[in-house]
Amino acid sequence: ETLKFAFQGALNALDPYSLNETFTLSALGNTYEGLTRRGPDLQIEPALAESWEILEPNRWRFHLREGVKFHNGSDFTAEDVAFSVERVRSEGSDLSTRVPADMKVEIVDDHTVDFVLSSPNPILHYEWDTFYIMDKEWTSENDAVKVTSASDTSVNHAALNANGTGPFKLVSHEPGVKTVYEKFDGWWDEPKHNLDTVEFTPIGSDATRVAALLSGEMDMVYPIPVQDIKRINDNQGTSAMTGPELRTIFLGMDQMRDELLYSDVKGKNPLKDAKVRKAFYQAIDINAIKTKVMRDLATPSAIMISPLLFSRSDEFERHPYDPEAAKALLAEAGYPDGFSIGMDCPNDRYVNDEAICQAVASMLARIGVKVNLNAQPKAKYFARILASGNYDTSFYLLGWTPGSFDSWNVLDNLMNCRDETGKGSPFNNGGFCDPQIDALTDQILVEIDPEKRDALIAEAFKISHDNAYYIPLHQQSLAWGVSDDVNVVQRADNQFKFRFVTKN
Amino acid sequence: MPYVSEDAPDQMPAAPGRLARILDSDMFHSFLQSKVAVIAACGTLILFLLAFLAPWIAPHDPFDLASITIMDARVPPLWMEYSDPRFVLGTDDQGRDLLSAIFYGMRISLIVGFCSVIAAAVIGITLGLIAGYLGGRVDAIIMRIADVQLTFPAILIALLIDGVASGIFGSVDREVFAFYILIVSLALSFWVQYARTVRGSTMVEKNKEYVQAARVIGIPPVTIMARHILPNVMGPVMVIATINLALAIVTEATLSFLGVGMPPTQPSLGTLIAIGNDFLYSGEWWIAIFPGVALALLVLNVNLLGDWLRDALNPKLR
Amino acid sequence: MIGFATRRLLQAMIVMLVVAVLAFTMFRFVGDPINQMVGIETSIEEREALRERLGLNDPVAVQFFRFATKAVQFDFGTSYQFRQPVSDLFAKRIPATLELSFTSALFALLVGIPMGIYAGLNRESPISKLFLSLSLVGISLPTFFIGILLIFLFSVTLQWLPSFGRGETVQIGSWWTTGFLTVSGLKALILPSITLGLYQMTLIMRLIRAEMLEVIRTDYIKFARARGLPDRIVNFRHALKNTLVPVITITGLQLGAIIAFATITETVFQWPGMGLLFLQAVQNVDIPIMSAYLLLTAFMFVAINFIVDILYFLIDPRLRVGRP
Amino acid sequence: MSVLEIKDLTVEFPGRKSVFVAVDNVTLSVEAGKILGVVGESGAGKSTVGNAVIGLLQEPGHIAGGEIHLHGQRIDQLPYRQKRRLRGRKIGMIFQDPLTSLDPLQTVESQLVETIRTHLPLSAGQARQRAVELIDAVGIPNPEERIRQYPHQFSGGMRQRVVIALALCAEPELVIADEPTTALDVSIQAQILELMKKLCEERNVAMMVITHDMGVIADITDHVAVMYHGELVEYGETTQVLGAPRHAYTQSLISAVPRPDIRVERFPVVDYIEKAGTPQKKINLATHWLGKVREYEKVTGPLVQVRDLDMRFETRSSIFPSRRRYFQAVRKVSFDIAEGETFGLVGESGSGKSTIARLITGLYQPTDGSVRFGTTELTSLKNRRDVLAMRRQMQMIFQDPYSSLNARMRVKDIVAEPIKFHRLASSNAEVRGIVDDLLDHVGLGVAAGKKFPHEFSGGQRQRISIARALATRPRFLICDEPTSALDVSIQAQILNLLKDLQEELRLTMLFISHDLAVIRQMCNRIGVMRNGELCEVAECDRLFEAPQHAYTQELLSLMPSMELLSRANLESA
Ligand SMILES: Nc1ncnc2c1ncn2[C@@H]1O[C@H](COP(=O)(O)OP(=O)(O)OP(=O)(O)O)[C@@H](O)[C@H]1O
Ligand SMILES: Nc1ncnc2c1ncn2[C@@H]1O[C@H](COP(=O)(O)OP(=O)(O)OP(=O)(O)O)[C@@H](O)[C@H]1O
Ligand SMILES: [Mg+2]
Ligand SMILES: [Mg+2]
Repeated sequence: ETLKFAFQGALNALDPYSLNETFTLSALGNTYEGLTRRGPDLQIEPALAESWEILEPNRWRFHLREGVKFHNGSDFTAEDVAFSVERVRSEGSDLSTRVPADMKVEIVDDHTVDFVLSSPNPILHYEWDTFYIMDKEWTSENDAVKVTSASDTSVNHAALNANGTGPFKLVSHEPGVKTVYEKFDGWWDEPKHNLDTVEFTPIGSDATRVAALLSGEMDMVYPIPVQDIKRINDNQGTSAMTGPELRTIFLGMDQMRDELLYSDVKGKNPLKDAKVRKAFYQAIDINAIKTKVMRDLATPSAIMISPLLFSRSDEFERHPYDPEAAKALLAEAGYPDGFSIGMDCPNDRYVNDEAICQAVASMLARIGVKVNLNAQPKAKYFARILASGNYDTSFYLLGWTPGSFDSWNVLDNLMNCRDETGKGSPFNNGGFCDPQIDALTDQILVEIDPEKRDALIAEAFKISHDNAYYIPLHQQSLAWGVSDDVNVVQRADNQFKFRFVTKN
Repeated sequence: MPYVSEDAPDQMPAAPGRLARILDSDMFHSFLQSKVAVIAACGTLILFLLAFLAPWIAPHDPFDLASITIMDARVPPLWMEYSDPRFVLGTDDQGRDLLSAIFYGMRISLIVGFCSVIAAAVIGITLGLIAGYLGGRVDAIIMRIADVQLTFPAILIALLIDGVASGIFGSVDREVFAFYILIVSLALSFWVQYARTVRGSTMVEKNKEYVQAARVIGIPPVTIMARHILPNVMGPVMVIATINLALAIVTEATLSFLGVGMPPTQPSLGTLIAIGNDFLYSGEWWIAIFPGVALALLVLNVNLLGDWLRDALNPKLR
Repeated sequence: MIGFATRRLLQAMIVMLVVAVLAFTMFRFVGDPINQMVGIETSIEEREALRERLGLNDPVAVQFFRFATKAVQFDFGTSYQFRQPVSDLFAKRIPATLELSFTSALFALLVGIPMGIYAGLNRESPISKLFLSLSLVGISLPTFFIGILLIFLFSVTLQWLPSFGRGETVQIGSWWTTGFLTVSGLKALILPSITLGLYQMTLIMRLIRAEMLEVIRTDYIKFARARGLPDRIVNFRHALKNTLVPVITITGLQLGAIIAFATITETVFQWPGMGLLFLQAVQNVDIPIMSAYLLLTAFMFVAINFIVDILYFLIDPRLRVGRP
Repeated sequence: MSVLEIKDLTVEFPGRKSVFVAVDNVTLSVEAGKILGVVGESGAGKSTVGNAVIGLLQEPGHIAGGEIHLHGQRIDQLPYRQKRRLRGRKIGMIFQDPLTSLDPLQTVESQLVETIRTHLPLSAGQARQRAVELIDAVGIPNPEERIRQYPHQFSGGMRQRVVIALALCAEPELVIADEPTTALDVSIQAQILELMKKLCEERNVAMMVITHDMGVIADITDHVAVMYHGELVEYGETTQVLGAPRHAYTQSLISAVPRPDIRVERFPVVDYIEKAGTPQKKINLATHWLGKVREYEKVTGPLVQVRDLDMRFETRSSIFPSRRRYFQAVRKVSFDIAEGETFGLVGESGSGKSTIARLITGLYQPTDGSVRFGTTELTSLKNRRDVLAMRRQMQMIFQDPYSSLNARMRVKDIVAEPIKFHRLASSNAEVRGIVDDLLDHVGLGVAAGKKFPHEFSGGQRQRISIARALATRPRFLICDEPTSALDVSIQAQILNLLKDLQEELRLTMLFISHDLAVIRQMCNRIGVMRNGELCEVAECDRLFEAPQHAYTQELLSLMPSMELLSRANLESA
């Protein structure tokens, strides 16, 4: 059987370490495999490693699977693991955070490796499902030991070819046009899929992607615009799959500068005042956004992480929508007539991002805050609001998925103090600084007891919630369009794995 | 402007005389003769009025964020189920009254469209006449500038101008600059068409005997270009200009999406169509179709008027 | 003539130089390439290191000089997003774009010219009025809108034609792939060509109509009729030829534009051509692609306009006086 | 049996406020093998009759009444397709304005070949052969090579002959020739007339020749129709009409024909005036604005000095210099014109007369040689202001009046333009006055100012261009066939005006014409050109009485006979 599917973006890099981005890793995960993998519900499963144990707090032992072959026929051994660890943290790798820089690899025998850490780390292997193992011989034979990097002047063999252990081999790859995979007969696992070939085509235009599904040219397309879900469901032979996604969409506010860049308030920064931030928070009618903009395909969120990834998330509740209270808070803070503020928003990054911003702008207008909305494509947007643009924003919308599926990632990236250049939490664009959260973050990193760890996390989130450092909006939903002929598994991390697919 | 006879300036005395002259002129007569022209003129006038009187006649103010609510989003037009009597043509995805949004959006589109087309035409015609008439090195320089210009699509020009403008003026109120940025970038990306067309035709015309006669009379080159050659090369220019109007309005929307135009809270006609485009499959067709119809009507009327004007300016076609 | 061509070649180089300079001053307004090249979690240090390695921290002049010295050796660097040499990418994309442009230009000319003549000769005929109005409606709607309507009608509802891509292609020689030789390839060309050619068709049709209206009232057309020449000869050989100067000017420009900037059509139909590549390059701030692309475009426009200028001379003997 | 019968033809040009009746109830017929001459006042509707017959009236003109029959079949109401089949094959038409009748973008050959092949079953090669023969027959030298050229590379007379060849190439049964020989020198004219006569006799072709050249009428026509103001005022056998004209207009027309045999002070003018609104006023140049003296630098010696002028045209361009072809249009021409003198230029059609005119005005750059105006060397002028200053003193009336008028300007604006640009009047009102006055003087009437050039007849257009040239009050006027399309009465009026100007203001003129009678009356000295060379320059009377060069002698011997006319003159006198 042949599976044809389309995604909105292109598969640009085939080198598994050159781009840390969901779709790339998802697509490469069909040809390459890591030591671990994740099942349909994101639970960690053994893959190239049959099992692992923590021998000492600082020493992890992995027992590698025997009889595994790469697509080119060579055997998978501990050498390959050691090589891959070295390669993934070499210069140019975008996945160097997958392994600690000072971790040592000790090859015990051909199918056993030890990883020696400098300090204990309970979540060392959390992201190893996307840390793909490469073949040492193939890589060195083809002069691809160096990681493909954009600064390369010559072509890296690994950028256009792939040699993994995964269930599918790469047949052809034309970047931005088409990629063809073929079933790998020598795969170590029992295939649950019934595919022979898979064809991937990037289709950038939403409407065209949906049309390709509706017309039967495609078996599966993703993502699909929320407004087209009904049509896809109504259409005979296709249906939409929706499910919660891990990404949290939130609003951030400049709390670092003494004067806002884009505002008519001069000489002070109203957003440094928690009352103002709370007023913003309470002015936003999240349910309206959910039903009208997101067509119910969103889960309003009170914290900065998906409830799927944090056990105690149900303890949090959003500050209620209450424009009157919001107005009162503004007046209390000294802005009875509101003020004007510039808002930055991407218009091609998240689901209905611009529409959400517009809705927020009109909700804030009701409490007297005049929002000057500047919606831009992501290239310009990120160039402005991130460190490289000197955090040139007063009020912005962003989404975040913790790559490790863990709250520490959120705290570390978004909630710690930073300096002007971004040292600290580089994505804390608003630059608020709460030493308490910083302290908690450090504790969480080394705490091994899950229960205690979660308590610490909850405490940190509570501080953020009480101070309205961020205004979390929702977790957007995944929306895939699928032909009734195929069965697919939709994982919350938005990865599409061919090995779960059957077609009749 | 193509050369029109001296009727008006000759008539020095009071205004009524002049008006009477205009009413009595051949142009006006041919206008009244042409049913299409009258209809098109009325149509254009109505659309202009709707656009520029929008604040007074539109039932809502769609640019006032405080007055719109997302809860009104995507209400169908009056004659459909689930409609809302407040919104005759329904609402868009943000809950803006579509009818009002069309009026307001048309104003943006008209200003941007007309200004950029006129600016482009003026630049292009001038340079085209000079290049075609003088030829030689001047021609080569102008045309190579044109080639450089052609290489940069409106998107890039807009990004450049936007960048430079915010570099110079800092982060001031974007809305003020948005118009200028849009107009300048569109004008810059369109002028080449006029310049090259006019140049080509000028090269042909300048060898004709009436131009040589003008030269013999001793009329200076600038006047020859403006009074003799220009009216004779205006035909294609008017075709391009009237068609470009549509392109300019649509391109404006594209630029706005790239973040260099009007903010999304003030959608133009083109932007409305582009927004509505996302809702075509989902059955909320009115968001795209009504602005689309408005734009098509506008373009149609302007083109018909242009057709008539072109014919009327050609004495042989009257 | 040879002198004319070499002069143009020299001018082309200057044009390309100017384009390159302008492009380099422009790139910093397009966005930050680094964000598109790394995952969002990548640390600031790593971003800075990458920036340093790419030389993006150097002054614009240095970057430009580096680019220019390589470019004169036809080395346009490696694409940031695709991590492939820009020249390879172009080689793969050019056939798709040229075939689409060719087809849509053909459509624009084959429909535009006869309809323009017809409408010019039959000013009052209802058919010509209908056609003129319809084509206006067609161009007053944005390209993406038209594209999607066509897809909706012909792909989704009727399922006659594919909604995206080039269909099956056949490899000819070492680097040309063609969709002209397969049924699916030809089918795939129809919708994008119409979408892309609609604007040019309307423009050409209206231009020819307007010019025809003037030309058919000249004495030489009257004399040609008085000689009893068949309408075909009068209309095409005499009248049409006399309308051609503006028409070929515009056709040349539009041809250049559809080869270089068919971005929206190529995006809507996921046509794997240069326009799509360029749009992605702009979106992803892929500076090597953009700069090489602009150079190529500049050269193409100079070349097209050179050909147009030559055509002027071929069409109009009066222009040959004192010329190359 | 008559080939063409026109019954009660009325043609109207509906204007906005009134309907202009260009042809009023005209009844005519042309018989096979016979030639009908149509003469009459300029603007009388002669060309309109021709256009009506072939069904190509310019819009909004239309046939308002009457019938046209060809071989007894009514043709004015035929459907388009059938009408088209008549054209070319049955009716050959020579339009009055030969210079705009040729498609500028096609070679003469391709226009001829396509016409021949449309009507005659010939192969491409045969058609080409025939085309070459025709071109040869109308007297264009070197036809094999010439035929491959484009119309703009032909001289005025040559283009006219190409048009004749085109009209005759499909062997039509009826030929309508509208001023077929205006641009031709006498020898070529004789050749063409001979050709036409032969056609009538041998092929039994019926012919209608519209002309104002009484010599032509006398020479070849069997019948004459005289038109005045859209009406047919006299119609009869040529000998009768010319010999014993009945209508007063005819009589006065004939009496105004200029005489080549003796030199008179002023041209006799037509005194018959009816309906026409503009009685000829005698200008008193002492008070009139035309007479205002303008200050020029004084020159000693000749005003215009032409020295060794050479002009070479590239007729075939090629990458390789060796394959380029050139045509030497003017060869080492030198002459002087003194202030206040009229220098006549006559000669073979295509001999380079117009080219010299254009070289003097600076429209062409000479390949070699120089033109000196006063003390200024024109060919070396680079400064634009100097050029403009020169231009103001020099004016030219183009050979082809129609294409030298901007079709998009009203006549009054065309005439007003030089006045405004040279600031010859102080106010708009004054400009208007001058324009009206000028239009009046060339016999167009004030009302003409509001119209556009295409609304005029051939002769009227020529007068517009004369009015424009006079508007600058030039010091030196180049007239290239200024009166070729004018009937004798208007011609007299205009030439008299020029003479007056010359006498009072010492206007200097270069006068190019084929009409030897006019030349004789107008010029002080005459140059005779042939093949780009000036073969003889002599005082006017000396040249006519004792021509030196063989070519001059041949030219003079071919002057149309005036016997019939002189008799009429005598009778009416
Ligand atoms: N298109 C037009 N519109 C209005 N009036 C016209 C038009 N064409 C010709 N006329 C008028 O019709 C009259 C007759 O014109 P026609 O060309 O037949 O004159 P003609 O006898 O041939 O004169 P000529 O000897 O000067 O050529 C003229 O007075 C002219 O002004
Ligand atoms: N642009 C040109 N290119 C080539 N040959 C030309 C060009 N202009 C004129 N000639 C040739 O030069 C010669 C002289 O032309 P010119 O117009 O001066 O003749 P003319 O004496 O005015 O004749 P006519 O009395 O017929 O008007 C002709 O043989 C003509 O074919
Ligand atoms: Mg006439
Ligand atoms: Mg001549």
